[in-house]
Formats: sequence, structure tokens, C-alpha cells
Amino acid sequence: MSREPSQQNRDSSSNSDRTNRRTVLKTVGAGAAVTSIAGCLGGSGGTGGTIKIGHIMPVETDNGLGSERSAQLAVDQLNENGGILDNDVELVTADSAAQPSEAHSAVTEMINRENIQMLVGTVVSEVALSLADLVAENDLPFLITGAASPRIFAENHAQNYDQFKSIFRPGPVNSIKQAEYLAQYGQFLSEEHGWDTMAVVSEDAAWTQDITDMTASLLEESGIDVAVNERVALDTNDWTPILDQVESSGAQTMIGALSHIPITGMTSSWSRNEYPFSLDGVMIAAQSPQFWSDTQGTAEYLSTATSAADGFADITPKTSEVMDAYQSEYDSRPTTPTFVGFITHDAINLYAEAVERAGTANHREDIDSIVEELQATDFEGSYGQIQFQGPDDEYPNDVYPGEGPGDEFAPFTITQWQAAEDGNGIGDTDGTKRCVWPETYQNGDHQTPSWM
Amino acid sequence: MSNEYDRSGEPVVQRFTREFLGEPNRYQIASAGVALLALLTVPFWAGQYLYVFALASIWAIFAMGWDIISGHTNYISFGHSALSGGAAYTTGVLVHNVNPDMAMYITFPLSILAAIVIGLLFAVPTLRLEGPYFSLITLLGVLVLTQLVYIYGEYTGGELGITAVSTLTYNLTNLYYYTLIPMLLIGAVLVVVSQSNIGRILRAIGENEAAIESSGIDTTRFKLWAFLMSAITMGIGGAMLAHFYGNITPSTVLVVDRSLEMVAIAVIGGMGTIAGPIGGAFVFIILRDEVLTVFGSTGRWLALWLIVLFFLVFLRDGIFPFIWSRIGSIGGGRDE
Amino acid sequence: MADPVLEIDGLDVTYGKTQALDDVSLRVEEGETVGVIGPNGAGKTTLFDTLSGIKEYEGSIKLFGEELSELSKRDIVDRGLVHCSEEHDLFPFFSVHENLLMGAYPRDDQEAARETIDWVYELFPRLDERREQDAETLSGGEQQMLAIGRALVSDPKLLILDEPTLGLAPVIIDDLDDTFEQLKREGITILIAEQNTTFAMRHAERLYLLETGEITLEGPAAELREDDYVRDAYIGVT
Amino acid sequence: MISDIITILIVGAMISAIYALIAIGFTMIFGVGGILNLTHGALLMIAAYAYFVTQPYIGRAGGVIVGIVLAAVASYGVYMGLVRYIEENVVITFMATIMAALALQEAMTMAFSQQAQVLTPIMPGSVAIAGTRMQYDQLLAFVFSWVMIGMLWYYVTNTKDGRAILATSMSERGAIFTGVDLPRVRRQTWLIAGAFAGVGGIFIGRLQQTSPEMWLEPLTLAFMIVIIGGVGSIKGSIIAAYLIGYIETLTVALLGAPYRVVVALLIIIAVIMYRPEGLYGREYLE
Repeated sequence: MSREPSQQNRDSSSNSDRTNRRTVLKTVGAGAAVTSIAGCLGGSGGTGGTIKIGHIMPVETDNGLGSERSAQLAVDQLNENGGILDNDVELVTADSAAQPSEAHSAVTEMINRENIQMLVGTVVSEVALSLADLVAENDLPFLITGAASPRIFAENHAQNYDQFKSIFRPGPVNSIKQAEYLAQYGQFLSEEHGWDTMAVVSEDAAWTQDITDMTASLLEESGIDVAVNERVALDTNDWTPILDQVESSGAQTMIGALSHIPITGMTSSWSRNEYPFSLDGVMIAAQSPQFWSDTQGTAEYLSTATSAADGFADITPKTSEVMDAYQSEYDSRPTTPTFVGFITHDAINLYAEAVERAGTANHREDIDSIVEELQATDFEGSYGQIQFQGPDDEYPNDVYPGEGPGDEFAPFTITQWQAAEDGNGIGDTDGTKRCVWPETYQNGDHQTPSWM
Repeated sequence: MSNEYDRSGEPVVQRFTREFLGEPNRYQIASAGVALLALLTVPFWAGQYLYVFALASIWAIFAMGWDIISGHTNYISFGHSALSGGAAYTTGVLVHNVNPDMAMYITFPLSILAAIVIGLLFAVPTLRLEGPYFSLITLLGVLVLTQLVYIYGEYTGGELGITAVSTLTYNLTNLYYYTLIPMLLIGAVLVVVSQSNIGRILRAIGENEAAIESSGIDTTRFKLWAFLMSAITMGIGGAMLAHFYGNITPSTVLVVDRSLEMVAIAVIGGMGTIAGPIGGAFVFIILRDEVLTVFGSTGRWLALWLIVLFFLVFLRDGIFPFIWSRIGSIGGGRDE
Repeated sequence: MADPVLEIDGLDVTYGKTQALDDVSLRVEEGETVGVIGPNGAGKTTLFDTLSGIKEYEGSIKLFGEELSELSKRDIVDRGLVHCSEEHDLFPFFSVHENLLMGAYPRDDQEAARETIDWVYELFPRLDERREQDAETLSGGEQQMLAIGRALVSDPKLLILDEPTLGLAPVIIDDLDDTFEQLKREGITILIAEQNTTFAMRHAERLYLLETGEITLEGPAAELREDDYVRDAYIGVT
Repeated sequence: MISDIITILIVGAMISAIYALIAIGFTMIFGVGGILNLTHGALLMIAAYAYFVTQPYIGRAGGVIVGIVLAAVASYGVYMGLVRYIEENVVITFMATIMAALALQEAMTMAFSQQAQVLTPIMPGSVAIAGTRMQYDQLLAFVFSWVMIGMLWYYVTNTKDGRAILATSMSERGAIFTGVDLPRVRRQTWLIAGAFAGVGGIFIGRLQQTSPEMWLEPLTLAFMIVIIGGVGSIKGSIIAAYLIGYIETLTVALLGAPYRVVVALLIIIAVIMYRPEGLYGREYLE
């Protein structure tokens, strides 16, 4: 994968004053044109003084709300520091309800009525996929934060880069990469605990196909017996048969890939019945800082993949900055930014830097400059060092995944729910998260369930 | 239909209205004309609502499709999105798996055919029996179809859906007319059917099926015909929805919630009237996407369902028949 | 003077747009047996349903001096009006005995009700034989007996019987004749609707002729028996 | 092989017992008023959340009692506050109750978020029966189910009020003529149905999940069971509950969970085509 260092842009801020004045003049004119074309109301709908950032997320989920708050935080911080290109920044946020149709309507309105200049968001891959055409048609910079499907880039950019050039994904790494890393994590567990048998259980959804296909075979290749490789129905309520099956297979861990199926029930029945295996994998609900209280503490020993270690390890110096800023602002659920919040915070900031360098935020007039600068991104964010893959790479505009999970580029982390010392856990609980893998960011050992 | 009711006086128009709308007074004719004219000129007076109105037009098609069978005969379908969703998925699966450049003149008829086939699977076993059986089968039908989309995720894209469908247009004005005109045409056809003897028999089935049967009419045949019309309508709407969004996912076109929204629209607008559900779709979508958003994304749904409940208890006939009769009796007022 | 058991005055009942009963007036005094005769569809069943509180009406119906519309269905039964309908309306999956127990439902004195049930078994020995049999498995005549039996268990002050002879074999009708004589000896006030005019005339002291929702003739049974119109139109047809 | 069969027998029995709890109330309400109460699933949800909210304060037994009582009261409330006014129109009632269920779902989402909740076990722990791990709560559900069925059976056959409920479900006119107080019977029926739904809801919520979306599946189940068992028949719904429970367990074991609904639909269609009145049904009245 080719990397394109972007030192040439580092100095662009030195002449920002001149650039800004010119930009303001230019964009006022363009704003008027856009307004009349779109039949929109209001003079400031363009770029005449406010840059509007659209945010689309299922805000009733912890990840979505964490992202929305982090986006607001990023916008507030930008405004304190003079905004973007001397314009005030405004966050326009909408609830996708995790539904492509809702998201499509909301983003259409954001584009036509609010005249947003950039869109950030969505943890839901189907939403990201369904927005691609709409966003591309409007040349709107769209920074995807959370959704991990490789299809977004494989089906769009790889076919017609020019059409979809305005769509980027700052993070996380795509699900193929995640599947690969998950297998590496399995090997780590095997070395750590001497485990030789594992179960892979994925919910029967498109996003987990890579885990069913790749993770299992990679584990096999490294000499681990994958005794179970099951896909379970999305409306699974009763976990007993699956847990029993894993138990009788002799697996020492069940690597799950579970997002749509609520796993609180599974977790508590795993823990309360003391099923003799460990629970690992990609468990979206377990990423929430409130998962410990949701499961009444039965989450202990459960590990999940997540970016930025959900803020519980210092991935970069900025990780704790964002975490602290968030926690001084918000103390209700979710009590941490969630992994999406970190990526969203980074996305807004890297966008700000890119348009500063481009000297324009006017995507309708000058999307090429904006894309060029986004492409040149080399941004130290709160969850990693963010660069994008080039137009000729396999996944153009997708985040550069680095050489391995512990790389400084878009690191992939596993956190485990563990008992907190002195009852000093998240919220008022006894539980906390520790980063157990990769070793670069590790601040706790992977623990096997006490009953194993 | 013409937008010149208000300047009428021509015998043709008078005969038409008498035959199909009962004996409307001139206020009613005028308000219907104004409503139609308003719809046709939306880009000039409500430009920022074009997207919402376009969406409402498609939902109006669905609500009419529901209404011609369920609203008329009182055989309540809780799974009509299986028909529209089946059509949308047919378009998607063809484009996604067979040929990405397949022309609409091939996918469109096949999608409608799919809606008919799915519809007949619902209808044949149940329509000769009483209402609840039909409701249960439609409810299960939509759940099964949703499940099948996941089971055959290889072809349907599972929950991620199919993005290969081409979007109709990004020009909102064009989008609006692309949805409005078919909706009005379907509406015209279904209003004619609804006001004809067929429609009267269907409504009579809804009121007292035994009585109609004892007068020697084969009610099952009429129900099947109504269902066929419904399926065709749903097929057209479903294929349109696929091209409206340019992508198809279970939650967008298929899940049972979509079916219940159709029921809600018809209830608000006025069941068994065809024209009512058209208006109902606009009221519902505007409430959902514009007005009730003040209650937040969950709160608006709560408010919506409570509003529908209010209609069921206090204004069973729906808002438009109510307004229509008010205009008819007092004179004055506006809207359809 | 005591109120009549039932006094109907200017009763109108409609089904949607069709008038089922038109200005019907009728009275039943205590201890009397009154018959309503007339062809099928004249409105007899509508009249009886109205008396049970199932149909809305206009005009006046006084049951022991109380306006019927002010009583709930339950109150009507409490006042002693017990309806034995044309369709029997038995409880098909209850045994004969359970059906009779349901007859005892409105009574406060369950002990007395049990005695009445024993009396009904005496009255209809065939029911006694079939105590544990489900009602739906009984023959038409047995169902009629059970329906009357259930009504009697409710301790009626006014028993209204809709077409008790409908579809019954002549032998069974003979049995019913005996039953009726016994009921009259017990002093129960009875209002009976019959297409079988001869049966009604055998038992009723006074008769009303109901045709297409209107009372067209009324008088003592003996008087109507001699009436040419009634004789031509209604006697001998069954 | 043998142990698989035993597993299916046991697992099927446990889940069927809960299905029976869910279906009985639904069929009773249909029996006495001809009403298909589509809020039935939402009553389960209310009970599960009631247990979830109150259990930490008043203990497990207290939580169960509050859950049952609240579901019964909610059921009563749905009847008195909504259905009573529209019950003469079956179709309107049908639609109004599903709208009410949707409204309840949204209200629950607002109050508790979409997140599925975990209920504290009523009886913690589990036991292995013939190699199958059974939570005590599953066994408890089975016991509860049969105790409640026994109590209901005693009530409808040996008490005056209970017999009136059964009588009304057989013949409404017959009930009127024998002086049965119909409004009272209906109120009682809704209360009883609510209590059954409450028990079923706590166990479903405990053993599966408690979330604002948990109402639809039990409702569909109740609907299916009642059609298969014969509308209005309590006996039929118990037998059909076991039939569906076992068929589901078998389907999951042999074909996989996604085929549950598919198989259920095929069975329903077969029943509707060849025996529309169900196993123990009379012809669908009115």
C-alpha cells in the first residue's frame, strides 16, 4: 500500500490569513448561487459565515449519542479556536434510527435546507451504503465513522473513484481487516492461555461474513481447532442451545460477532451458568461504558474489539484529552465518548485541517481541492494516526490500516471488562475496561473467567 | 383528472363528478380542484418540502393499495409491505445478481409480477375465510419474507441491502413529479373502481359479508380481484421506492413497521375512500418528518400512534371524509 | 291495582333503515299466557330480543312498571323476565347439567335453584338420562327441553318462549303440551311466539297477530279461533 | 441421538409452557368478546419491565407479584380505557389495539431506551437434566404455567363467575338470557388474561430478553396458537402451544433458527386450508 506523506501541506497555515479573506469573498458569491439553485431560504445557508457540519447517527444507541456529543465537543473546541477558515462552525445533527430510509431523508434535508458542507457519521453500514449515491451526487465530503463494511469502498470508489471521491472513512479499519486481526487475537489467546479449541459464533448478517469465512480459517491455519463456526439468527432470543453447543465442543473461548442481536441476555446466562469458556470477539453492545450495569456485572471477563480502547488506554496523547473533555461536559449515559466518539472527534478535526489547507470549504465549487487535501491527511487523532488509502489502492479513501493491529495507524484494540480496584469502576459500578490486546496498548492482562 | 374543476360548468365534468363523487356542491368541487392544483404546483409554493412530498406520494400509492382491499372489505392486512417490499427486492435482486444495467422496462413488470405472486400466496388460502385469518397470514407473511432476505443474504445483501439500483433523479422537482404523476394516475383508476359497482360491493362485503353472499354474489371472487388490484398497486409503488432511494434494505421496504404505517395512513385519511389515503399520506409524512420531530425521534412515533388511535376512536371515517362532508353540508372551508 | 307484568306501548324497532316493528302495543297480566302469532319474518324474534334488552327501541316497554331501557340486561333477568329463544342459545360444550346450573346463575338462593333443577329433571326425564352429555350432541327436541328447563331454573316471573315447537316432531309437541299445562298450573306468566297457530291457541288465553311488524289483530284465543281471516291464513298451515 | 431427543423433549416442554401462558389470555378475550387483543404482547412487556424496575427494591418475589398485578391492571386499563368504547366494531378494535401496542413500544423506548435489559433470575442457578442445562427459572416457568392452568381450570369449572366466563365464550346470547353480567365478565376476563400475560412476560423477559420490541413475537405466537388450537378454546390453545413449542424446537435443531417463522407459516397455511376451525375450535363465530 502506498503512503503519501503530506509534509507539503504542513506549512499551509502560515498564509492562512490571506487565504481566508479570499475564501470568504469567493464563498459568499457561491453561497448565493447555491441558495438560489436549491431554492433555499436564508442568507447564511451558504458559507457566508457559518460552516455547517452534518452529523447522522442512531443517537438512541450509546455509540450514536457518544458520537453526537463528541461531535459537538469538537465543534465547540473549533469555535473557541476561531472556527474553520474564520467561519463559525455549526453542528446539524439528525437521528438515523439505524434506518437507511430515515438517514436518506434526513441527509437530503440537511443538504437542501441546511446546506451542510460536510457530513460525518453512521455506525451502521447499511446507512453508509445507502447514503453513498446521494452524497456523491452532491459532492459532499462524507467522513464515515464507525461503519466497517468494505463494500462502501469496494462497490463505489474502486469502480468509479471520481464519482465517490468525496467519501472517506477515518475509522475504524474495515471488517475484512477486523476479521484478520480477530484471528491474530485468537492466536494471542492461544499463546497466553494454551487454548487449542475455539468457537466462532457470528450473527447471521452481511457484516459478519468475513468473520465466518476468514477468522475461522486463519485460526485453523495457525493450528487452532475451530470446533464451532456457527451463524445464528438475528432474532435469536434463547442462547441456551448455542452456549450448550460451544460448551460441548470443548472450546475454551467463543469468539462472537454480534451487533443486532441483544447480547445482554446471553452475557448474563453465560456468566450465571458459569459456562466454562471465555467470551471474546466483536460485541457491539459491550463497547458501551454502561454494559457492566446493563448486565448487572455479569459482563466481567467479556472482551470485545473496539477502536481507541474506548478511551481506556492512551492510544495517542489526544485520547485522554478527548476523554477528559467529554467527561467534564457530560456525566449521563454514555459516560465515555464510545469508540465512535473518538473517531468522530478526529474526523471533524481532520476535516477542519484539510479545508484550512485547501483554503475553501465550498464543496459545490471546489470539491477537488477539498478531496485533495483530505487525501493528503496525516492527522494525529485521538484513536490513531489517520491517513487515507490512495485512489489506486484496494479501498480508496478508506483509512490506512497500518501493518498490524498495534500499528500507530488506525489501531485495533481489544478491551476486557474487569473488576475495578477499590470499586473504582465506571459510573458507580465495580467494573471497568482494560485494554488487553495488542501489547502496544495493553494496560491489563487478559483474564480467564474465574470459574474456568 | 383535470385541474380545472373550479372553472367547471362543462357537462362532462359535471357528469363525471356526479357519477364518481356523489353530488358534490360547488364548494366541494372547488376545494377538490384547489387541492389538486396545489399538489401540481408544489414546486412553486413549497420548494423546501419537495422531498417530503415526493416521499408522501409513494406512500400514498401504498396506502391506496392497502385501502382497495383492506379499507374496502375490512380484511385488514398487517403485511402489505411484503407486496411492495417483494417488488422492490425483485428490482434489486435482478439488478444486483443478473445484470446491473437491466432496463426498467424489464425490472418494473417483473417486480409487479412478484407482488402479484406474493399477494396470491397470501390471498388464496385466506380470502375465503374470515378476516382474522387473513390478518394473521399477512402478518406472518411479512415476517417470513424479511427472514428470507436474511437467509438468502448472498443474493439480497442481507441487512446491508442492495445499493446497485439506480436512483431516479437527484433533482427534487423532477423527483416530485416522477412520483406525483404516477400516484395521481393510480389514484384516478382506483377512485373510479372504488366508486363503481365493484367498489360498492367491496364496501358492502366490509359491512356485512353474509348478506352479500346470501344475495348470490361470490364474495371470494370480488375479494380476489380487489387483492389483485392491490398487489399491482403495491408492485408499482415498491419498484418506485427502490428507485427513489436507489437502495433496498429490509428496514426500508419490508419490515412489518412499514405495513403498519400503511394502515395508519389509511386510517388517518379515511378508510375505504381511496382519495382519503392519498391525503392521509401527506398528512402522515408531514407530521412524521416535519411537525412531530419536535418530540424527538422516538417521541414523534409515540405521538403519531396516539394520533392514529385518536382517529380510530373518535374520527373513524378519517379526516378527509369528515372535511368533505363538512364542506358539503356547510359550504366554505378548503382542502380536499 | 298492580302493574301489569308487561306493558308495551307504541313500540318501534328498526334495523338500519328497515322498520322491524311498527307501533306495537301489547300487555301481559300476571298469571296469563299470551300468544303472539304470525308468519315467519313478521318481527316476533325482534320483539323478544328487544324484551331481553338486546335491541334498542323507541316507544315504551314497561316490565313490572319499570321502563325497560333503564334496566341492564342483567337487571331484566333479575326482574324475572327469562327468554327461551328460537335458537335455544344453549352452551354447546357444557353438559346438560352445567347448562341447567347456568340457569341458576341469576338466582340468589342456590339451594332453591338446586331444587328447581331436580324438578326440571322430573319434568323432562330425558334430560335426566343425559345429564353429562354435551348440549351440542342433543337432538332438536332435547335441546328445546333443555332450553325450557334452563329458563325454568332461572325462576321466571315472565317466561318468554320463541317458537318452542319449531322443527319438533308431533310426538315431542305432545310432550310439550303437557309441559305447558304444568307450567300454567304453577302460575308462571308466559308470553309465547308461535307460527304454529294451533299450538298457541291451545295454550294462550289471549292472542296477538303480528304481521310485517304490526299488530293486525288481537283478542281472546277463542275469538281469534273463529276469525275467518286467521282461520284461512294461519290455521292448518302447519 | 437419544440424548438429543431427550434434550428436544425437555427444551420443548419448557418453552411450550410459556407459550401456553401467553396464548390462554389471548384466546379467552377472543372467546368472551370476539376481540383479538393485539396489545397482548405489550402486556408481556409491561410485566417484564415492572419486574426489572421493582425487583432491586422489593426483591424477586415482590417483583414477580408487581409484574403480574401491573400486567393485569394494564390489561384491565386497555379494556376500560379503550376497547370498551369501540368493541362493537371488531375491525376498529383490531387496528386500535395494534396502534396502542405500537404507542406502548415507543413509550417504553423513551423510558428505558432501546437497549435490551437483563432481568435478575427469579431462582438463580441451573441443573443438568439428561445432559441438558436447565436454568431453575425455566423449570419454574413450567411449574408456574401448570399451576396457573390448574387454577384457571378450577375457576371456570367450579365457581359461578368462572363458569359464566366459559359460558359467555360459548354463547353470548345464552349468557344474556341467563342473566350473566357481560360487562363484568369481560372485565374479569381481561384481568385474568392480563395476569397470565404477566407471568408469561416475566419469564419471556427473564429467559429471552426484555426490550421495547419484545411484544411482537409473543403476539404472533399467541395469534398462531389460537388459530391452530381453535379460537376461544382454552384446551385447544394449551395443546397448540405445545405443538408450536415442539415444532419450533425441532426446526431450530434440524434446520436452524431462521426457519422458525417459515415453518410456522407453512403449518398455519396447512391448518387454514384443511381445518380452519383449528384443533378444538368451533366455527369462527361472527
